[in-house]
Amino acid sequence: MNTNPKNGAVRIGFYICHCGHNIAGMVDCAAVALHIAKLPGVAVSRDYKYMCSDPGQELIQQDIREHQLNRVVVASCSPLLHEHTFRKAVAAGGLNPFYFQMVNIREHDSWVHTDRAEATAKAKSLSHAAVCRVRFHRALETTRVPINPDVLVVGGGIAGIHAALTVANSGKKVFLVERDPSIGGHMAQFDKTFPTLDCAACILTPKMSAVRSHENITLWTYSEVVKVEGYVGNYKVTVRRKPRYVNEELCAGCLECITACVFKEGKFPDEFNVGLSKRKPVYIPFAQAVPPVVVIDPERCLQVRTGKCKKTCIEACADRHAIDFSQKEERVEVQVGNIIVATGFKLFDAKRIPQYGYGHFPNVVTAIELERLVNSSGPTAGEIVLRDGRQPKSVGVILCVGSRDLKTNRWCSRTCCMHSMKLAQLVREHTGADVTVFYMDIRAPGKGYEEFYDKSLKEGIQFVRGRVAEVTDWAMAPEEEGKLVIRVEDTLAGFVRRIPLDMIVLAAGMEPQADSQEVRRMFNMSCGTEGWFLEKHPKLAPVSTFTDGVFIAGCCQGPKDIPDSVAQAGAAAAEAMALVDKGYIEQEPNTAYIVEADCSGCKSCLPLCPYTAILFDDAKQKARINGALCKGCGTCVASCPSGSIRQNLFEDEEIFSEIEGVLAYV
Amino acid sequence: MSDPKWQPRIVAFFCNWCTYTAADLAGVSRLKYAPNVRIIRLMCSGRVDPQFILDALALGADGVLIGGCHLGDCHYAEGNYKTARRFQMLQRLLRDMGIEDQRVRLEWISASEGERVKTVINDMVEQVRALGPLGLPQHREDWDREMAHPAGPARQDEWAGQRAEPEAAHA
Amino acid sequence: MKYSYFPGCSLKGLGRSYEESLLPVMRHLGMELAELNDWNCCGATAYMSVDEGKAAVLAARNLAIAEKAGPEDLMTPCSACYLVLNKTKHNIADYPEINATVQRALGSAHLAYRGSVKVRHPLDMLVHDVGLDVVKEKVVRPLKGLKVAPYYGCQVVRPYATFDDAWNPTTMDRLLATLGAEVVPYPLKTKCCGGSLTGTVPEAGLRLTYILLKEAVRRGADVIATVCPLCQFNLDAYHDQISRRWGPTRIATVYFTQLMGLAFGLPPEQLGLKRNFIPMKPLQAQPTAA
Amino acid sequence: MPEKPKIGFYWCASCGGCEEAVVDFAEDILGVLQAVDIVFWPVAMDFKKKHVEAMPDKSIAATLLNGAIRTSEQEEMARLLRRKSQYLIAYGACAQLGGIPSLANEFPREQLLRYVYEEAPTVVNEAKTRPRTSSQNNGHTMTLPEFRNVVRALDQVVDVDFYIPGCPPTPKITKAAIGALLEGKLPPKGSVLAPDVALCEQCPRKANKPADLSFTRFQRPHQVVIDPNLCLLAQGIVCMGPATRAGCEAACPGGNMPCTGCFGPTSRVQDQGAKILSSLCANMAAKDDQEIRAVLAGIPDPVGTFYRYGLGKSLLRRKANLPVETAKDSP
Repeated sequence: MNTNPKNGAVRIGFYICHCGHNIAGMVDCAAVALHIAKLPGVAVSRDYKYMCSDPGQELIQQDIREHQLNRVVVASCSPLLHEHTFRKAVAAGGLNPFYFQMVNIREHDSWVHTDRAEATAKAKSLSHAAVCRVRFHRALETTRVPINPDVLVVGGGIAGIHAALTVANSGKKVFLVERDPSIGGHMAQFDKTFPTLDCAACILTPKMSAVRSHENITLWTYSEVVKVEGYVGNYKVTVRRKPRYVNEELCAGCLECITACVFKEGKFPDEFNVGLSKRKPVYIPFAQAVPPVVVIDPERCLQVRTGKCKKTCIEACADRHAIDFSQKEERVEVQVGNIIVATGFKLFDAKRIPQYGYGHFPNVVTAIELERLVNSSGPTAGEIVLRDGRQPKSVGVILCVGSRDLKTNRWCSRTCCMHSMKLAQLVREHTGADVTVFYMDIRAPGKGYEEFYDKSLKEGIQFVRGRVAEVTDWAMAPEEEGKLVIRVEDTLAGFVRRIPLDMIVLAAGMEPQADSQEVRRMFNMSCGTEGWFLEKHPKLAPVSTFTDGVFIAGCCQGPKDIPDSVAQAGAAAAEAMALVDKGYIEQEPNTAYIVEADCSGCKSCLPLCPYTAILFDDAKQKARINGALCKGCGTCVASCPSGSIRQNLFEDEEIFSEIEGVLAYV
Repeated sequence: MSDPKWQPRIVAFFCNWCTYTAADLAGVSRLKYAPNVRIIRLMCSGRVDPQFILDALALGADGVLIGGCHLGDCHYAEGNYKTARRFQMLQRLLRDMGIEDQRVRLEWISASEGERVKTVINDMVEQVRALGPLGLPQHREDWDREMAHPAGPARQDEWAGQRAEPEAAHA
Repeated sequence: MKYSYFPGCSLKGLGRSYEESLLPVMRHLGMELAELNDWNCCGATAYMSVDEGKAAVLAARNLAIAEKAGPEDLMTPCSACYLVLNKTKHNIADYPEINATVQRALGSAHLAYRGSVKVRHPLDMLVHDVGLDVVKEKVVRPLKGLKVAPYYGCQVVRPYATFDDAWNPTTMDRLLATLGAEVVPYPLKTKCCGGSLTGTVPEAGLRLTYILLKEAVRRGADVIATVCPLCQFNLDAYHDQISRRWGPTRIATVYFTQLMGLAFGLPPEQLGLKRNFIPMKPLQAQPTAA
Repeated sequence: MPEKPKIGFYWCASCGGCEEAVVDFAEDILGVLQAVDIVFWPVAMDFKKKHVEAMPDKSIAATLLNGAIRTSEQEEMARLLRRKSQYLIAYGACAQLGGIPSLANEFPREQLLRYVYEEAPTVVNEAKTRPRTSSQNNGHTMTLPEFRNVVRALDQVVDVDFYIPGCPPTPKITKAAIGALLEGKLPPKGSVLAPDVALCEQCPRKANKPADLSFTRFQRPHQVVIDPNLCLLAQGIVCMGPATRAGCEAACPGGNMPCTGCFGPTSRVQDQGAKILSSLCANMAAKDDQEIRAVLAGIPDPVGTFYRYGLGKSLLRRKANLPVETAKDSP
């Protein structure tokens, strides 16, 4: 029953949803329904408790049949939430789903206003506008665009690794791009993981090797995405592959070249050990690196910098010929259907809080530095020592360094409490030192986390509640001589304390990556003000973004721990796979089109389209729009000087009537 | 014109991806702002035909607010640059036509800036309130009173004849 | 370089030796200072804490006459004056109510303040306007071997860290090093000297002074250099009481400008050094400058 | 021999160019006269208002009325001719859109009168005499029409059947319209009797229009030596052609001047000025506010440029904050 309203009268069904109290609490729904009932063309006007419920949708379908409705308007929540639901209901009732218009009276009305009369008037006016608009709606068809089954994963930390493996295990091809020479991310630097204290390397390394050996995964380390074009299902991505001056296929990871390097000793800060050890210009990031091949640092290597070196590395590599100084930066293009962004975080720079003395006092270290010290493959082979080699007898851990702080970052970094308690336990275990944790609140909300906190207490770790004022080396009492002193207001004891310590650990929080803005733009994502990538819906679409086919996982979305990162990575993989398995994208039919007879061929529209969807037909001397390329922004429609470009779902007369409707006095 | 019950009426054109979503976020966050703005959703601020703005003013809006993604952040790459350019020319034109700058406002509000939706709307409502009504439909009636037989309304209700009998019901 | 100069009460009384050393040093560097005609009390921190509005009016009168007289840079050596005038300037700019009160009051005295005056500290001017290289050229008698603890006090970089870091200011450190002195690391450089508590709650106030002195001695300093008249007084005047309570911590506290004067070879007797309770040890004998 | 259809012409607030356009029929006017009787044409024939009043209602087949409605007399004549005519046709840009006279809607009446009667450099009027709607002279009462506050298009005063656009309409479209009228082949009421497509379609320069204009500056015709072949927009000259209805066969671009928009918008556009503004601005190259401002400075008078003929029928119609003055001398 698909009445063409051009041949018959428009019969509109109007439904206003109470949404429980969400709308009805602020809007007099019955009054709105009565008001709309009086408008021309309205055949049915109802208010109902939950329109999105099955009975609510059923109501629409029944009315379409019984009242021969050919237009439906629902006033409820945001169309971004339920437009889809109601279009389906309208279709189930036998109408073309695009004979539907939705009115947002929850997010844009009942939730944001405090005066019932005003809110009701606004609901009437918005509904009025929709009723005016829907008369002009036409039957439209969605188009299906096939989806490229390959998936790009950006970032090779635990989130990216897990996402890549999940997608690859389902039989789809994955391209995994990592900026650093090895995958593994921050997790590879950890010694143990909370709350189980299982070894990070033991659980991460197998996953890293699985990535390398997976037949469906193409791994590009030391590479960066530089350009993203296209749209869901059909992205074209350009990846810059930096020269590592080592042929990955040929290098056996024997590390002979490192021994042979003209630099006899490591001279440059080792990134993986956060500068606690030195490396040579040719190095392997860490023992379990994937790919397990060396890399040559172009900033440090004599040959790369000056072209003057004995090239002992090449000699050492002998007939493998893996070292290749002729490598140049390459750009490769890949076509994928979906993208998972898992670009992670960066640690807060503790130097930004000078009163904690990081960078000034050698024995003030960050948590990640301590993590490397505890690690048996770290620079001290697992010995926790002060810079002078002594073992600390007392260690303090300061929480919320660069977190929950209006002067630096407002957010809670979520992992530092647990991470610090883990380090506290490890320090006690390794050295028997007294450990004091300085905290504002202990946040231990995960599974087994509170128990971990209890365990820390039982192990004799001291907890002092207070924001540390400063770390200093001025001494008041003899026992403070030669120590670092923490001055803190102990808010439970109620006085200012001075606590002398040997070593102080700063639990630096998480921050968005320095280039998160550029990355966000490249993938057409949104960002919160802080710089974390914005999910499409904080609850119901936590790994989707506002760009279809681009998903986010891990800490690039916000601080989180390993289990949450992995869960999110799995979710992102599932979302991508769901699209791939469906095989096609249903495109919203909001494309622009040109009525050929109306077009004068003035060409004004041609340069306006960023997708080059507008073509000029030289034979006809008219412009034409390729609907498959059009994304439906409507910029050309607004610009056509003779009004000859139109847009499905956003026709001029639809918008003009909406304007008229919202301004009608109610 | 000094109707004590007068409230500013502002028509807003918000782009789907940033500002409309930010307004949704303001709602989800239960921020409270002035009820005088009526939001019309478009896919991109680039779809805001200057005709829409003039039409809204002509039909009785006291102000028009256009919201788009920040420059460089447009979901469609460059739509908002077109808006920014049109806006400057339009504002000059409106000035020449006796319409104050504060009545037509262009704001870049990203999807995460729910708070900004609130402050911009409150701010604009207060500015427009201070200016008083624009009242173009009323002006038009006043102007036409000098004619011997004033003309009818500017736009006819094309569907006025198709009135069906409505049924009001409460479930 | 021309500046207006707001001495405030301290530099005419308690901190006279600050002015006595500051003016010749500035003159020596070719800076022209014009003392503000008919200046009044800045109100100090005490008035601010009683009535912000009236305190702002009092301070703003100085800004208004400085604006009228020009140039717009107003040298304010006393830390309390520096803070109060800066705070008033900010309050006038940020709070329309305060601005209205101030302008109304100024108006009744046929004055107005547009907000153009820059309140400048001599340290800021010396390091950023004059430049350490120029200072260095004037040094004829380097303070070689003199260990100095640089003490800034609480007010010059807080809350307005306009010319230096709030947590770890270094302008005076660099200036003293330019003079040839050995600057000892002094972590208490911005800690409280006790302020007016030394007079009102001596137990608490003097303890703070004691901590500063003790740490300076502990760090091996020969002298503490300061920028603030109240700090100088607190650190200099209470040695007998402090040593009675906590033991001796004998160290002299002088104005950084006095050290500059010495390094510039200005006659020591004209630098107000004789006003100290704890006199500064004579400088090491050294070969005459070439 | 059946009676020939009766035709009327009338002239309201306009320059007279539309009358000239009829004269431009040249010898073809004879053909028209073969087919119709002209019963009213004040500029050429001696018929008076009273003759029209005496005609039965609807007895004139069609009246082609040119000019905007600015005075009480014009309004009265428009109503009279509406009553007497089967078809009332707005002839020319002023009747259709308000025309150049409607640019006066940017100014208050008092300012206009003061300028014209007192301040214009060529005026000597020490007594500051102004026209009055009624004055006494030697015991006679003399009247003049009232000068209204607002300039109106014809359809803002009376119902209009068809529109013949142009400033002035070309003989060709006028003849075509008369032909259609005589043959009874008329489009739906309210139609504009010209092609519903933009002028570019007829423009000889269309072939020489680049695909991407990326305006970096706008210039006025007197500031440049205009290339006779290249698209005018490509030379940075504001040409209203893309936003203007075709029908003139690009007379102005053909004559090396830009289209100024006299044929009005297509049926799909409500506001010609807004549309050309939208198109021109969207096609600019500038990205930051300063640059945009600098480029747009090349269009010093947006209202006069974009609404040269159409302010009366634009969405805003008249400067918003203008008063409605009651003439001091009218009762």
